[in-house]
Amino acid sequence: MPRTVLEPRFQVEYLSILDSEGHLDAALEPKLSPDELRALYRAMILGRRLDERMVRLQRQGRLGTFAPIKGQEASQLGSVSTLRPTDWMVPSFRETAAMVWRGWPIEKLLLFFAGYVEGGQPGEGQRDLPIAVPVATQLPHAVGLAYAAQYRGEDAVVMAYFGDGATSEGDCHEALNFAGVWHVPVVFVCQNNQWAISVPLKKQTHSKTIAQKALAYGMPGIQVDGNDVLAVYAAAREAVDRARAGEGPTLIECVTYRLGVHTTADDPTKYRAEEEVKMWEQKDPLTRFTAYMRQKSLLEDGLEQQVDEEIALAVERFEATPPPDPLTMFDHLYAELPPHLVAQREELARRLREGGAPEPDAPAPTPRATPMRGQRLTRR
Amino acid sequence: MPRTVLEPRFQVEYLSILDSEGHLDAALEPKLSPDELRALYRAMILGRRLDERMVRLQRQGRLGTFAPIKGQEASQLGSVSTLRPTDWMVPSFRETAAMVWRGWPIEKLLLFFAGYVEGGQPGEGQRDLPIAVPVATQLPHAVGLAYAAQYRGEDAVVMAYFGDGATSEGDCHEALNFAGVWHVPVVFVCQNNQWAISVPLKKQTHSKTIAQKALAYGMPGIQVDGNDVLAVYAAAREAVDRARAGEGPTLIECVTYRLGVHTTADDPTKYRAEEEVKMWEQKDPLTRFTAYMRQKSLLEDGLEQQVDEEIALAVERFEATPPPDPLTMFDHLYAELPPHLVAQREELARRLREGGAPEPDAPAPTPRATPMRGQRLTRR
Amino acid sequence: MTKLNMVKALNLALFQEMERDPDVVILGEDVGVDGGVFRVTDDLQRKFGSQRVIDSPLAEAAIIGTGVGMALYGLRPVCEIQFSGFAFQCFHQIENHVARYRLRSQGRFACSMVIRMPYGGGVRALEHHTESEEQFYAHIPGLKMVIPSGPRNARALLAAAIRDPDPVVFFESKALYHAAKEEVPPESETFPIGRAQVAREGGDLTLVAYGAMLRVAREAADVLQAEDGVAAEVLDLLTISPLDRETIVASVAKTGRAVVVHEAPRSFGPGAEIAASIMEGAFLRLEAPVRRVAAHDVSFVGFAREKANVPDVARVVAAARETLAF
Amino acid sequence: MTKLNMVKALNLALFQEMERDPDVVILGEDVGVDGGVFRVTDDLQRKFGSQRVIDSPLAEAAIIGTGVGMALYGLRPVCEIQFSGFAFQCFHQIENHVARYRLRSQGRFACSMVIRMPYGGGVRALEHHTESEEQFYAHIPGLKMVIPSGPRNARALLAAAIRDPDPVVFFESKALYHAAKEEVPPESETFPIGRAQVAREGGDLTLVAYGAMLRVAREAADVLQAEDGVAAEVLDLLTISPLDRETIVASVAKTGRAVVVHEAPRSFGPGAEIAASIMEGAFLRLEAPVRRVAAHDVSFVGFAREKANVPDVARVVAAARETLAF
Ligand SMILES: Cc1ncc(C[n+]2csc(CCOP(=O)(O)OP(=O)(O)O)c2C)c(N)n1
Ligand SMILES: Cc1ncc(C[n+]2csc(CCOP(=O)(O)OP(=O)(O)O)c2C)c(N)n1
Ligand SMILES: [Mg+2]
Ligand SMILES: [Mg+2]
Repeated sequence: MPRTVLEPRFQVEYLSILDSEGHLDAALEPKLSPDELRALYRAMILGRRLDERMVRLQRQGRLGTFAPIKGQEASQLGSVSTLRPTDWMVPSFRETAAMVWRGWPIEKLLLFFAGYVEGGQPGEGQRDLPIAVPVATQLPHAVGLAYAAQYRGEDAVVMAYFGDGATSEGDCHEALNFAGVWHVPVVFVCQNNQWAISVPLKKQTHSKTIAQKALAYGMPGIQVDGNDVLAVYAAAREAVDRARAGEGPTLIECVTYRLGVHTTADDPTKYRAEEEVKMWEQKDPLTRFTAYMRQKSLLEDGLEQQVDEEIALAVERFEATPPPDPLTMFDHLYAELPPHLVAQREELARRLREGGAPEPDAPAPTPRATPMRGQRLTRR
Repeated sequence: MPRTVLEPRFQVEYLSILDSEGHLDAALEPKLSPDELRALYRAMILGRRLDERMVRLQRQGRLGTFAPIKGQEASQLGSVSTLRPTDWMVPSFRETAAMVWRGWPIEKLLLFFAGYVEGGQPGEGQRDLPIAVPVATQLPHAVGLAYAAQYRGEDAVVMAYFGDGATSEGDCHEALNFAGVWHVPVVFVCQNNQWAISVPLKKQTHSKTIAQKALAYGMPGIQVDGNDVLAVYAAAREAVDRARAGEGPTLIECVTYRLGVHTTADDPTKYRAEEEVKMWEQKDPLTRFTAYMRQKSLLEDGLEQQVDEEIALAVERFEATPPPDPLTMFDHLYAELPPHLVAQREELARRLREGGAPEPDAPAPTPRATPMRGQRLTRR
Repeated sequence: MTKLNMVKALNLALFQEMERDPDVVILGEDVGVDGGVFRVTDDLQRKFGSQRVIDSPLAEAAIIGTGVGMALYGLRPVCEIQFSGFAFQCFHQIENHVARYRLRSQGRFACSMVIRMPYGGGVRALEHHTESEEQFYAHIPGLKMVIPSGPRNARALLAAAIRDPDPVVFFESKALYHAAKEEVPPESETFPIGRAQVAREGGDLTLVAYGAMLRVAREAADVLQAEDGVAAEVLDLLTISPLDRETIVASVAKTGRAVVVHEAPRSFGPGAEIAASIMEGAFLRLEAPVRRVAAHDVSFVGFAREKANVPDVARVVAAARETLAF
Repeated sequence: MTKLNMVKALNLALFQEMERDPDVVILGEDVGVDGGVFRVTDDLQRKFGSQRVIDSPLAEAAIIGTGVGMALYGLRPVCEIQFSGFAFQCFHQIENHVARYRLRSQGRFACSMVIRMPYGGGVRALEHHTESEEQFYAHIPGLKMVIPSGPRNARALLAAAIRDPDPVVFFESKALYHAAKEEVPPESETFPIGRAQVAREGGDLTLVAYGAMLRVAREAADVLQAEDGVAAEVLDLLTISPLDRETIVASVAKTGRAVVVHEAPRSFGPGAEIAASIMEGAFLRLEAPVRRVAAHDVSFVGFAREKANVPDVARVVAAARETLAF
């Protein structure tokens, strides 16, 4: 049946600059200074090493469940590094590397995953939201922040992270739609790591790309090689600049892969083939970026040891955290404690005084297995 | 910045067969028999006349709030008429004409809007869901029905209705996404009547069409002239056939206009210009279809009177409805009444016996204003 | 003093708060040009512009979710959900985020926002347009839940809610919107959130009510006075959560008897908490079990049967008499 | 008889119900290949195919909403919500539709479906992975709300829920999943929904509990017996709604004293309904106010502080002693 085709027709672009063979498209290479490149590279190494350390801490029972980032360093750092401190960063639950870049102390992140609410506290004036556990629910917050920035006449940009699975949630749709209508400065960064726990992308959506979902909101969408830190940077740079210039939101799909477990409670051998992982290991964002840095003669000696030391010091500080005071659980619920909570707090205080209350459950910083190098027992 | 453009590129088509000037694209004209055309035409007249009658009933206080359909008859009937009785119809709250086509007795619809829960009861074996008031929430139901049909190996197709405003809801997105992934036989019919109460389409979404939202779900989408019953029929026919053949879901955007109030509680002069309404009155789906029928010599004498009589008889039956028995409010909550509700029912029964309970509020069938022609007082 | 109905009184509160504080913004479906389907935001967009009075797309979760983002930035969003029956669409944003942001960020961020919605029956409406869902919000730690009973306290409590550092869910009875006019002082006024009011003093029995049920309780007290010579004390909760247990318990400690009235379904409803709190606080003074007069445990009855479902004066009087005769 | 933990017992119920009735389908995030993040649906997709055990996209509202559609068609969907903390995403589908479809269609359609979800603390988990939200479902007319306390009743109640003509929200305590093994008969077994069980008889005091708190109540009863010579009767509710008031009231009419224990926050929680129902049903037998031992009214405390928040044996014993000494 012949019909009119509506204009404009739609298209989605794919961006890759530094591929897994190390080939560089010099015309597209972003103009980053050696210092900027070194900082980015260091952050990627730190992201990887911290992740590995955290998995060990978790296995020793010193952290609760958390979501490792291995393989997604380029997606996170290529994008977050385009932000200014006055911009906002809205994470999901798998942005450790990006959060460290934004200034979250490592020991705070460890505390967070050790079950301390203190770990969720952003620094004074820090324009980062804490980790959001319910998938996609943080995306409308990003749009609201961007609206407020525009309302106040400030040029802050908001960058929001989410996964491929998150695109199925109603909140993701509503957030993108509001951002489109309000034309606010948000950059939506979808880390398409191919899996939502055990569910592969093809069971998540029938659309070929996530980038094309932008068409539903009259918003530019682009797909980038998410293991190519230069491509992610370039796409994010453009989107951030456009947002700051008042030209509205962008959806960036970073095609990447979660090389490790979904969370430390997950067993990926149940649902995915070893070969697939192997295949993606060939595309490791670190390998590629290391080759690039080597070629530019920007590799620093001893970087890994430096980074490991930084991590070790943070773990020490984490372990030195005093056991939590149960009474502070009431502290930040309301601006002022209402009477019924004053009563509940008093009752708990009485129980604590009388020894009737259980030991504060501080299993976290306390090593459960044999102490490791650079680790000491919790001070009490 | 040059980049690779991903294939395939996307496009959305627009379908129009009989335009508001009465021009017919004979090549696209669907092959409907004279009887089929007459049935369709009669349903459109009935839809229009019933709507007008219902507005009057509401103004007299004999119905509560309801949503008139004036202007959307072609969108509803062009689509619903492609279904078999064994197919499923999933309405929103503005599908009076489609519901009557599907066999809902008019007096039942009147009862529904008169505050009688009885009015929501589909006929025995009727494959229609009752009216869904919360916007977009019915769409996942449609997908579930379609899944179940496929699961059972039955070739039933599901047609689901919703408005332009509904496309903003998370449920709409989730339903379309599930339908895409599951590849189930659903036809999504969006009646884009330009307004969601006072909110115009451009404040609803930044995408140029609703049809293009299908691209986000890897699903075919088409935009049709929703005031052109032949175009709606053709697009729906194709989508229904495709669905029945196991070729998955389709999104159809019917571009139409709500000529009347949003609901009888609404005052559109607050938010839209008289000229806009005038402009759309030129495109009235009835005028156009009448001209077509005249040209085909299919117009029947006395059709309007016939239809009015049918409506009048239904209104009589509606008015003859006995006042509701309050005790039946417990009837269909659970398959079997649990003890606490048995107690509540008994308590209410006692109050009713002792005269302590208020008169059943049966303001509905009871005329509040001067009785009209063809109307009599409720039998009690 | 001018006499205003509740719609106008709420509109006045919004207007004055917006004048006072440029961070106050309004967000919701049809709140702008249309002035809200009940006209509570009437004329505000004309006065303050479409950047401050925002006609949102039709999506409750994003209304609340973007409201959260605005609040985290420092604005004071007043979100309208068109009917309380549609607030379950955003319930996850309310429970997961609105109620928790201060806690989660350990005080760095706050969700100082108001979520307004019309609730309750009495207006011949469709399904999801007549329900009373206060219980769901009252059980969420971190929220405050307010239900005014008349134009003056509606205005004063809405102003207080907007200034409150914590998130407030604000229910407005549709039945009360145009029910009666009341003197409302022209200058700005706030009432404290968390405080119940003694709407009528009495020593024989305590009637606890709020929202549209206050009138029912008051009239029941009139009947009891006139027909039985019983002096009922009537409490108007105004805030459901945090519940003013002190005022409730003090009254029942005096009267020894209580009847709680609400439009929400009875089981696991707000009356249960009130009854349990009375038992805990005034057990030895109780002469009779606390009675609950509530809607039946039925989700929807249709307006043709609504009067038989929602508490009325006769039911409250009957419950009071049984309590007195216990 | 085989000894099974609760995960295996639930898996057995699902397996047997799927064998029995081809209309039973399973739907949720990661329920297929992965067997559910807690392995409750382990191996079922291999046995019954991916059309019957469906790995859905990540969207709770659509999981429930499509489940509704399947149920209306006549299937018996068992929907899994991965954690109860994420069920507010589909709360509108549950409240607006699951609970109402039989009523709305006046009996033509029914939502015979089960909504399973893990709830509660005790597993060192993140926010939204430790909460107890039963109150929200208990207050919705049209639903049934079940919480088993051990492998055997979990299995028998899940089978009953799947066969029930009405929608059942089925909470599974994460803390109990691997807590203990119990003899579970190999042949299919159902327990009646709506019926509480006397888990231990006693005449001095009634402890009302359910889910993971049953163990706490039982151990408190042991302590009371051993240290105070007090015979506590322990009730295991099993069904929260419809609440088995008859069994509760009968017990308290006998003992005159009651303590209710739950993991949900205290205010406006399930304990309020239980306390109010006891007062209504056994007022003249009550020797002391019904006490509630519950989590504090705090949304999230982090697992480092969790033990100080969730009721433990010492708190229940202390509350029981105060009740006995009243
Ligand atoms: C609303 C909600 N539903 C379910 C979960 C449980 N859950 C946590 S992560 C996850 C998968 C997320 O997939 P994706 O968005 O692709 O992010 P990724 O984990 O791959 O980074 C699920 C189902 C959750 N946290 N929130
Ligand atoms: C979830 C929900 N939110 C709000 C409403 C109130 N409401 C009823 S109809 C409507 C507008 C619907 O617009 P659209 O989808 O375009 O359908 P139309 O009314 O134009 O047919 C609104 C906001 C509702 N019924 N449900
Ligand atoms: Mg993923
Ligand atoms: Mg519309």
